Amino acid sequence: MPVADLRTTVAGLTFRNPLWLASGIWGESGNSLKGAWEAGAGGVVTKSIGSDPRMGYPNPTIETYEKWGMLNAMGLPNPGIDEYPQEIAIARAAGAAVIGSIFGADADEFAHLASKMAATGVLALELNLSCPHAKGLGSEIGQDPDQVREVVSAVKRAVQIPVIAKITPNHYDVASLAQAAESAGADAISAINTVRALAIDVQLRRPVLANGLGGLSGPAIKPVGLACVWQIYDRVNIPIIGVGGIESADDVIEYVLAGARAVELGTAVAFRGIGIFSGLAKELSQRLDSLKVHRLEELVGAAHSPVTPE
Amino acid sequence: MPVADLRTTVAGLTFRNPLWLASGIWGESGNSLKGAWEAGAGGVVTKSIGSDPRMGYPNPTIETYEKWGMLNAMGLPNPGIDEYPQEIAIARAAGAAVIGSIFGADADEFAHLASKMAATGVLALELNLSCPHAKGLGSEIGQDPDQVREVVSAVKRAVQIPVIAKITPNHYDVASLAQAAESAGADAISAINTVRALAIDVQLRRPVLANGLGGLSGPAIKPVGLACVWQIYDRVNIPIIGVGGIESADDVIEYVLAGARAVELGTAVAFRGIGIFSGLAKELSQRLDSLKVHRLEELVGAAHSPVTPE
Amino acid sequence: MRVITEVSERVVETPSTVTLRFRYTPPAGPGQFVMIWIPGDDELPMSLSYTGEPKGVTIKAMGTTSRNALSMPAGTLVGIRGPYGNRFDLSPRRILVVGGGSGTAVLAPAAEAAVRGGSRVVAALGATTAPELLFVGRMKAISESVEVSTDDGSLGHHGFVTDLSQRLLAQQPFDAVWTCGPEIMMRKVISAAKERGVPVFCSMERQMKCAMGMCDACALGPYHVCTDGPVFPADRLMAIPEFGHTKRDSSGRRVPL
Amino acid sequence: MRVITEVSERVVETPSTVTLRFRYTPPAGPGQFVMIWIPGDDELPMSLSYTGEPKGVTIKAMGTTSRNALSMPAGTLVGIRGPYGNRFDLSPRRILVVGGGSGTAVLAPAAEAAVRGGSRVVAALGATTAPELLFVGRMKAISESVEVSTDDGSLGHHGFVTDLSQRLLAQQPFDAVWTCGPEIMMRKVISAAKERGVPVFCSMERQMKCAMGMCDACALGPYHVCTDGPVFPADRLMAIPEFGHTKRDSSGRRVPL
Ligand SMILES: Cc1cc2nc3c(=O)[nH]c(=O)nc-3n(C[C@H](O)[C@H](O)[C@H](O)COP(=O)(O)OP(=O)(O)OC[C@H]3O[C@@H](n4cnc5c(N)ncnc54)[C@H](O)[C@@H]3O)c2cc1C
Ligand SMILES: Cc1cc2nc3c(=O)[nH]c(=O)nc-3n(C[C@H](O)[C@H](O)[C@H](O)COP(=O)(O)OP(=O)(O)OC[C@H]3O[C@@H](n4cnc5c(N)ncnc54)[C@H](O)[C@@H]3O)c2cc1C
Ligand SMILES: Cc1cc2nc3c(=O)[nH]c(=O)nc-3n(C[C@H](O)[C@H](O)[C@H](O)COP(=O)(O)O)c2cc1C
Ligand SMILES: Cc1cc2nc3c(=O)[nH]c(=O)nc-3n(C[C@H](O)[C@H](O)[C@H](O)COP(=O)(O)O)c2cc1C
Ligand code: FES
Ligand code: FES
Repeated sequence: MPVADLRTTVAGLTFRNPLWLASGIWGESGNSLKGAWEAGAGGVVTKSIGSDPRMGYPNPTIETYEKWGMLNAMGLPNPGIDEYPQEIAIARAAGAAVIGSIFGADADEFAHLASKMAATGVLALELNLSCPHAKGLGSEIGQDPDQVREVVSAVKRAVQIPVIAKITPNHYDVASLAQAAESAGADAISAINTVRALAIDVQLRRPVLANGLGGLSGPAIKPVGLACVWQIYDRVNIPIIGVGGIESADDVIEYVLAGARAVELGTAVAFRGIGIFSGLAKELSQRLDSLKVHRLEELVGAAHSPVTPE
Repeated sequence: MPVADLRTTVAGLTFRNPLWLASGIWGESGNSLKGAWEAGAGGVVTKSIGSDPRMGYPNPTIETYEKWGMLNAMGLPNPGIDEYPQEIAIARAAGAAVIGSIFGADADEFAHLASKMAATGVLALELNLSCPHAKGLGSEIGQDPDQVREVVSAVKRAVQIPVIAKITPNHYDVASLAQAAESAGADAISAINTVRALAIDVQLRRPVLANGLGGLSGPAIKPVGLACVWQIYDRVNIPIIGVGGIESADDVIEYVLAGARAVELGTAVAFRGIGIFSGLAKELSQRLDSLKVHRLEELVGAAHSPVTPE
Repeated sequence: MRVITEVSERVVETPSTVTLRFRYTPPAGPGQFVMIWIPGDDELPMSLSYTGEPKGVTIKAMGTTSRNALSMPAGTLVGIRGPYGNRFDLSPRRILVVGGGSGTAVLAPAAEAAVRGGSRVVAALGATTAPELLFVGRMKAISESVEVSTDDGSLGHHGFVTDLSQRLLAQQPFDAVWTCGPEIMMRKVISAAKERGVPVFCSMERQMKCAMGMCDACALGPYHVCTDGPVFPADRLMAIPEFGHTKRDSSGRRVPL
Repeated sequence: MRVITEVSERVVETPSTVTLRFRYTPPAGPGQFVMIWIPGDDELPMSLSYTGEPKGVTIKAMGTTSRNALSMPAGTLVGIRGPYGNRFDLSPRRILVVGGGSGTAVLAPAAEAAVRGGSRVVAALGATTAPELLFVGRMKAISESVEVSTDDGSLGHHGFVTDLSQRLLAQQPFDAVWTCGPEIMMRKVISAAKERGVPVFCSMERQMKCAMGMCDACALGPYHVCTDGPVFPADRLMAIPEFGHTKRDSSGRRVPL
């Protein structure tokens, strides 16, 4: 019987385990959020929701690379904030720890969405400042520390619940973005969103995704996400949620050692199935037991000051 | 007998095939440059050379992820520009098409190195503006369009041979860096260098690489390199050399369709052996034959204006 | 993982329906679907109407893409990924197949496989009008009997295919009903079969994007049609309020069927 | 691909040499080496002195890291990757083994494997002084004869191990000579063997970083010691001007040996 304590506290909220469902995966409908929660996720982040219904890009919206990478350009499809409360209600009725993700074009829109999302009763907000393939949204705002500061400030003024800023990896100095968010009052940072990427079909001589550019996720970006969390941990004091390529207990621990207090799983749900949440929670406890670690939280950031054997 | 013509012209120089040896692989010694040339490379880029001998970081300097990714932080070891001419002489004596790579801390140092490197008789220079893990060098300069412009201008004033600016992917707008290089007179762009990344050992609770942060290469970054070449092609008129994760004929063609006139191979040499050059040249000709393409150059950038079947 | 392949053969099945055959070697079973990319256009989920080589899909013109597909000549390159989803359970011995419109596309290969496995099949096929009846010959070749209905009475029973299935269920014992068609039709088939205690399996359609159980586009109650389906036992569907009433559009918004 | 493993056993072989044993399961052959990471310190190439389980390396204190390794207790965690490089060809029937200093570390498991395969081994082992002679007992257990030399005359022949190998080559016929030690020593072994027409195989050392034939740190003429070696036939080495004269330091600069 594994005994290690997987509970984790982020921005004053305690989660039963550190394995959250990442935004954009199973998060468009309330039943799926509920399903991920019942499958064992420690928290569930909604699909990023905007002001109006958005169809997203036409298909093809995804491409896969064996089991080590996935490329997507969904185009932020979402039913819009006014339709969405009914979905959150379903997830909340099941007891799920729901984090509401939102995206917008400027600070005002973010603030407006934040109020509406907070009103649905979500525990916290995640601001998508990092979608790599939506014009005028996502990382076009999130790459500029000043705009990050503005958006986060506006949202903080609008809501009482904790605010998580989700950071793009497509930047020379990701920690500067996290610092901007922190200085504006963000309660936590999540990193990373997908890495800008492209696939071309050689026979058809055209990009595979309807949108052309997309975002890379899955194991291929784990080392990239780790580097971002590592750099952010060195420069901010608020908690970090690690995202990118996580699918094993060791992946989770790597992120925690780099500085994360919780992690999000995206592509692993596609490659390994929703059973990954319960499987990974068990595997994680066992691994911690074998490493003689009683509480996952003991390891947060520990790789920054390694103990060298005599 | 494959018949497709693989010759490619970059900045007025014609190469027997588009498959160059990437900087940092087999490029520290003249015999290895010669070896890569004799193994069939269309051009060989030297290790990035600086003003003084540099030992690089202690080991571990590399980590691998199956056959889809590699992480390295060599730390730019190199014998220094004054020792290096004897190595180039060996490669040139064998008839190799040598491109000299250099790195420095500022425009003056780059210009100084450029003159010395040009004096060895290399065909062209590649400016390493993109090493992701060397403090004060590489991408710390290369992430700033103004500094890119300064460095390229200074180098162009110092030498007559073509100058290739090698661009970092760790940036929100890689094309702006390429534009800066072009505006300063660069003759070509190469993209990409490695993607900033990290690996942590869970049992030892410390980064694996002695330097901590490193750079990701190999198949995992092919989609990232393609996105960079794609974006650069849309915004500059000078030729592009594609780098990142190339190991098959289709990989080469993907880069060419995205806009590259030549490509460089790095990690594939470690994962597949130096035989990759002759193997790939043959595979590439065959693939072009099967696609009914007579000259590789016909495909440069073709995916930007796809022809949709009626 | 997408394979680009040539449409090797094109068969016009009805005025609004065409079958495209192509070489695509990964093994597939009846009930499964592929994502077919029409370059320059969209990528659509399509059930395999032929699960062996060359595989095939049978496309009914509904919107822009499927209409374009209708006029696509043999030799066109398309992208295929899959097969995705689950299969019909081939173990029932006496099967009633109830196909509405192009729904027969997925039922035909399943019925053929069942018959090869020793089962007996009776089929009821419906369409708006006689020329739109799909795969009648194909079903006749393997079924004990095939009955047809048309909304306009141009052939067979004048009315709905559900009338046929209700009668057949009353006349003969069946171990299972397989159905694919409009949800309102499938709901009727289900209630008739329920009276007799015969289990029903429905092949479902929803908006699809990833087809890998990730993007949530195909959410149907607690299920994802792409990975939990497309074949569902009727009792699961009847427990979902939206079945037969609403679906989600591309934005994830609930819209009437 | 690094495996973190515990040093399961530590054997002090000479005042400056220690053997570390550890569990590391990938199959390995004599001549091959591993990269051993001493966390917080460096990662060094080390020939396997034991190629079966538990595997082992035998480390001589040269610089900081190897000196630290000398005092490393059993139970310490180390990182291992490999095995890398080529193996000794075990087919020669009569083998002369010539080990200089810690060079015997790689020759001992090769000699053992050869003898298991039915070959006969004669060994000449040299060291600076008697207590530094490595694996004399281990070689005696399998060799027809073992002769030793010390620079200070404290045991065996007073002089160099090359004197011994020259004499043995004159006295007996051999199919091959295997040698590892300082390059100047190996050059002498080679020229003596060449006179008799006996092929020599040398285990070489160069600066190593990647161990995968990529970084060029281990360049030796046209070869990479990590992938083309570490075992080289003497004629290849003799064609390289730098053999016995220069190596490259960590920067890639040529420096005297
Ligand atoms: C698992 C699965 C298997 C499928 N198998 C087949 C198949 O074998 N043959 C086939 O022809 N189609 C099949 N479909 C439906 C197909 O994928 C498309 O939805 C349909 O072809 C319309 O695409 P479109 O882009 O041309 O139409 P759109 O432009 O998207 O829509 C045009 C019109 O068609 C209507 N429409 C769209 N989709 C449907 C639908 N599924 N049912 C009823 N009306 C619809 C819309 O309401 C709209 O009015 C399947 C769908 C799924 C999910
Ligand atoms: C394929 C291969 C197999 C090897 N196998 C073994 C082995 O089985 N046992 C073993 O003890 N070592 C072996 N070595 C050598 C070992 O990897 C190190 O080079 C050595 O331990 C010194 O490391 P260091 O960091 O402690 O010394 P450093 O601090 O790097 O150097 C300290 C001093 O030692 C000298 N020195 C360093 N390396 C060597 C060398 N290779 N030969 C002679 N002098 C040297 C230097 O000139 C310097 O003066 C092998 C090397 C290679 C390439
Ligand atoms: C299909 C798909 C859709 C996504 N949609 C969103 C989104 O709406 N909002 C967001 O913040 N991130 C979105 N992401 C990014 C993920 O939340 C996550 O940051 C990224 O995929 C890296 O994690 P992974 O490697 O575990 O997938 C999406 C990712 C995928 C694969
Ligand atoms: C071990 C190693 C050393 C490298 N050294 C250099 C270098 O000195 N200068 C440089 O511009 N790029 C260097 N690179 C980057 C490569 O040239 C190339 O841009 C990158 O590895 C991506 O290509 P790949 O995926 O084919 O390896 C190095 C890469 C590796 C793996
Ligand atoms: S299509 Fe994406 S979850 Fe089903
Ligand atoms: S150690 Fe890198 S090439 Fe040999």
